[in-house]
Amino acid sequence: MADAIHWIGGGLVFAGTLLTLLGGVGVVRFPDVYTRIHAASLTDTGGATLVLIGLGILSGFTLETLKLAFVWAFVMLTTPAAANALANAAFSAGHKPRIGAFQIMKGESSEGAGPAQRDGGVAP
Amino acid sequence: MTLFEAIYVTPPALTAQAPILVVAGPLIGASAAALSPGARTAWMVSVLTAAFALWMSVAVVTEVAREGVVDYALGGFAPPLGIALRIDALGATLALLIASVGLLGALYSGHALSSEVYPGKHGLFQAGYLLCLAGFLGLVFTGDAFNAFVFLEVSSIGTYALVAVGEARDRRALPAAFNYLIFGTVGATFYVLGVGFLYGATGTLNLVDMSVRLAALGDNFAVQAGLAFIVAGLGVKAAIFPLHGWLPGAYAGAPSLVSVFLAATATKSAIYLIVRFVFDVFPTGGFGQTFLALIVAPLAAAAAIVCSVQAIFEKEVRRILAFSSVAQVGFIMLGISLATTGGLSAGVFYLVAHALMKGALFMGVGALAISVKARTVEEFYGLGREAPWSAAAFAVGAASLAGVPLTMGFLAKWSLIAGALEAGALWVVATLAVGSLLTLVYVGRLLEAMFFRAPLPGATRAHEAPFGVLVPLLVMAGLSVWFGVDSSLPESLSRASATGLIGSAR
Amino acid sequence: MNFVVTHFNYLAVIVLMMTGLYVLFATGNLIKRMIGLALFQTSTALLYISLGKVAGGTAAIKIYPDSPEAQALAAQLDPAYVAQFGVSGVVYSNPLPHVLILTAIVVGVATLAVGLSIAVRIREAYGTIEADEIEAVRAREPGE
Amino acid sequence: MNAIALEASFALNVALLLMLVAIAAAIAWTRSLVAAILLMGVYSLASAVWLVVMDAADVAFTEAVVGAGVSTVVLLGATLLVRPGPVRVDWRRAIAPAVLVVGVGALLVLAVSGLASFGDPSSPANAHVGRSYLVETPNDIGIPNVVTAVLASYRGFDTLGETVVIFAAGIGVALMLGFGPRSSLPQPPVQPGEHHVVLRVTARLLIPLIILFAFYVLFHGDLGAGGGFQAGVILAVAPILHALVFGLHATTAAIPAGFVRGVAALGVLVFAGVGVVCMANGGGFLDYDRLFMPRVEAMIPPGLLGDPTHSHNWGQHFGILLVEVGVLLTVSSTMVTIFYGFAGRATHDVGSAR
Repeated sequence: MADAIHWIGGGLVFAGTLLTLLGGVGVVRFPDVYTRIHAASLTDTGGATLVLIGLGILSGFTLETLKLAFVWAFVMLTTPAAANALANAAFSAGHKPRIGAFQIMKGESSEGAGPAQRDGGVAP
Repeated sequence: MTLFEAIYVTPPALTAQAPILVVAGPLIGASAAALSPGARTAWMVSVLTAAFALWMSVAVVTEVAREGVVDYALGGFAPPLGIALRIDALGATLALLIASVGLLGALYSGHALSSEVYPGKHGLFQAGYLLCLAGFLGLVFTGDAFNAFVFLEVSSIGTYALVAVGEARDRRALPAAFNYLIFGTVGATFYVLGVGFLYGATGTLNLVDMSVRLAALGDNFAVQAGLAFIVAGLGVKAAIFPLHGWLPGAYAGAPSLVSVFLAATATKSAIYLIVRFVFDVFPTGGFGQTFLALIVAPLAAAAAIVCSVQAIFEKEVRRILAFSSVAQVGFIMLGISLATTGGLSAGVFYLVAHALMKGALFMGVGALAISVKARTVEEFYGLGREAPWSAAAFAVGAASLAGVPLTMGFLAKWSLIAGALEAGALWVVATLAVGSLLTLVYVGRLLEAMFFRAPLPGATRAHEAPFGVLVPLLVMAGLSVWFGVDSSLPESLSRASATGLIGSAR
Repeated sequence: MNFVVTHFNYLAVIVLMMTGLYVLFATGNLIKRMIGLALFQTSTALLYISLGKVAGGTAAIKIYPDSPEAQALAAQLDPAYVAQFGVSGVVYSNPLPHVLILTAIVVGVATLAVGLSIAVRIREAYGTIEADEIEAVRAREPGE
Repeated sequence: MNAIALEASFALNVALLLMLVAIAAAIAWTRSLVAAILLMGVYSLASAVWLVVMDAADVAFTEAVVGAGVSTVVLLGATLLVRPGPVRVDWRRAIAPAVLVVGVGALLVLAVSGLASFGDPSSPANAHVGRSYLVETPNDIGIPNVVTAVLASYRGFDTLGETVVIFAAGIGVALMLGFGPRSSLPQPPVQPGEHHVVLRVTARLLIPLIILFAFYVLFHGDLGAGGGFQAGVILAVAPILHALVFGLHATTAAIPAGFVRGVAALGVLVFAGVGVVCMANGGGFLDYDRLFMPRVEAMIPPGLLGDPTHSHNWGQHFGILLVEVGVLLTVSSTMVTIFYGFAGRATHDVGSAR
């Protein structure tokens, strides 16, 4: 029984880390701001959820479980909101999506379309 | 000490708490100054606090004179566990010096500040000034290596901003303050690093406990490198020769109150801590003194010559004085690195003398600058006739700097030479002679500009400084003369400091 | 080689500190300098923490010796080791460096804030935060 | 000793340190200022993880809050204000620092050769005063978290100094950025963009929670990682978040800058005041055992903190709590002052929610 808990909990934590790592790869590989935000925020919440569930299983049902639940609630509340704010800021700063249905906009101006790789990175 | 016992009456309960009150008073005063509604109230809080700190310092000095060393355990925990204050004769001397200059500076700031700093900032400015005062006083009182770092930072962090506030008059204060911050923080971090090594080797932070354990430890790379880092780190704060880069800009750019206070106290408290580590914490005659003699002394000699020459070629009055400060720190360190009772007490005497004369000089420049925004030597032409009292006080400080008889500077140089001869260090005497000659050149240039030159055509005419500025200025200059005539007080204090640190036998 | 293993932490921390010091002095950009300074200070903290680590220790928050947590910790260690270096049955790491570093971190952030505020004012006064450009502006000013 | 567990922890330690070295190298390497700042935040987080491995839970908490939080925000704020170009690199400038760094590094390697091995329980550092704290705290102070006991009581004077340093930083930033022409300009009226609904709703939800959490951290400092400093930083996040989402003007209308500076001074007064009260009751400065007169201490019900049979050091408990409150006041208001300073300087086109 203890072994099973150990393996299931550890496996969930491992899966969570893997997912977060994938998100990191996505941030590097995706072409524009929006897809990058998407990759980072989705995998962050998902990865954190998996890790927290795994930790909850590992720690058994104690006060720690409650604290982990609070952490989970906080992550679920803030990460999507932060992603939303980031996307909003990117949109107001004139960044345009490169892929998907908005591709039509690509022809208008290529200046603001690139991922935010300008040095200094300060919004214009 | 009879002088003090005569003027000083205080309830014994207060005397027992005097060491901590010296430090905690200004801390509380700083909060009060920050809370005070107007510029005038802030100034009054500042003066009252500084006066209280001075009163308590006098109590500590009398106590030290009676008992030798005063210990004060904070929080009711015995030293290796708790933090303790430990005040020896040198610490008490410096506290007296710092608190006196602090009070004079606070009095001086009543008028001087309003011409330099935006009135809405006065409350915070005075708070910063009092924090700086508390930091320096804490630095010379603490008996704990890490606590010293905390006070080093208390005194520094506020000071960086206070220097930068000088940008209202001269925007070069900003890069100077930034430079000061970088240098100062690297120095403080080096100090922490050194303390870390000493802690790693001895397991304690209390200086007394540390010295006992170091004596038992013998040679160890961690300990030796620790001392090197401590001296290097404090050397930045003390402006020991190659580490003095921050000083000229900071002294030249800061508001005059800050220049006065820094010039008189900042480098001194760092020198105090170096002395404390080398002579008190490290075993007598051990690595510490070798380090001082082989590395610090040559640098100090270089400072005495090179920076005096730099002072000669400077155009701005405050920068001349600042370079002169670096050179004079060289003189002080030369005396201390002799590591004899004579040399050490001469170094301490010189330190006090230098604080008083530089205080008077910077205060004089500040007083003259109230009516004329004079900066360069040319702009000082003829000020001697237009503002005779301020100029006279400035001249007294300058005479003391040059070592004219009947001033404290003369006695300081004299005792330094006597100490060097006694120790048989002829090269120190030669350095002193050359340095003093160079000092004479730039001091002569300043005095000539003030008294023997006609004002430049079209220059604004100066007025005498207001009364509130003149009084502290004249007191500061007067002290240089008073102690030049009757030097019994600083003499006895510096001798007690030296014997307290290395014993009278050597 | 043995020295490298037993003192690995210290050596790594030295590399970190020196990186910070290098960043501080090698750049003329004032904000980058502050980053270097922060790196240097943070890394110095790591030296202290390394000094205070006790092998097999736990955080210096008291655990009752008969609690399951304490027993789990003790089970990993040799009883003789616990008896010699533990405090009532539990081996703790040294709390003193932690306290010192808490203070040092605070001092670090205070320095950072003041330094950056001065840098902002320099930008307003000189229009640049590159040390050599400020130097060039200053050289053109009178009285220099 | 169970070698496997220790070796696993040592391997983790080595891995994290190598990670830190890599991040530090990247900071030195990058020419983008923003990248360097974000890497610095990553460095702080990684070092916080390392600190947990080193059993320094309190320090890890502080480093995560300060290094990764406050420092990054302040650095980014300053970067917004100065709008720098890329960092210029000149190899000629790098020679002298490189030589200096190699020299100092060599001296440091020499110095660490005199230290005891890493993790040695009998090294002077771990055997002398550090161990005494662990042994004496249950009797002297009576709280579980030894770090808090040392911080607030044994070395309370250091902590007073630390509070004052923070206060001084607040004064410094206020002197530099709090006054002057730009900050006194009227703020542009806030235009609530309709697409910021998510942010606004989340912020409204979060702000009370953040304040609650700050007080939890404050009062939990006796029992676990936490204390006045961390709590102060967390508490400061609430008004900062409010300013970011609802506009600085709305926040300064509710909490004026002068009031915040006053609270910072008040915190120092509370801390020092505790010391003075102890002194007035016949003890030394910050001697919490004398915080209450015996008459008052006798009135405290013995069962207030659970176990009535156990002897309580009431003075120590309340003294630590009071000074932590002082630290909280100063730290949180100074953080807000620093934020006001930097944000008040900003020209309005960089305001975030506008």
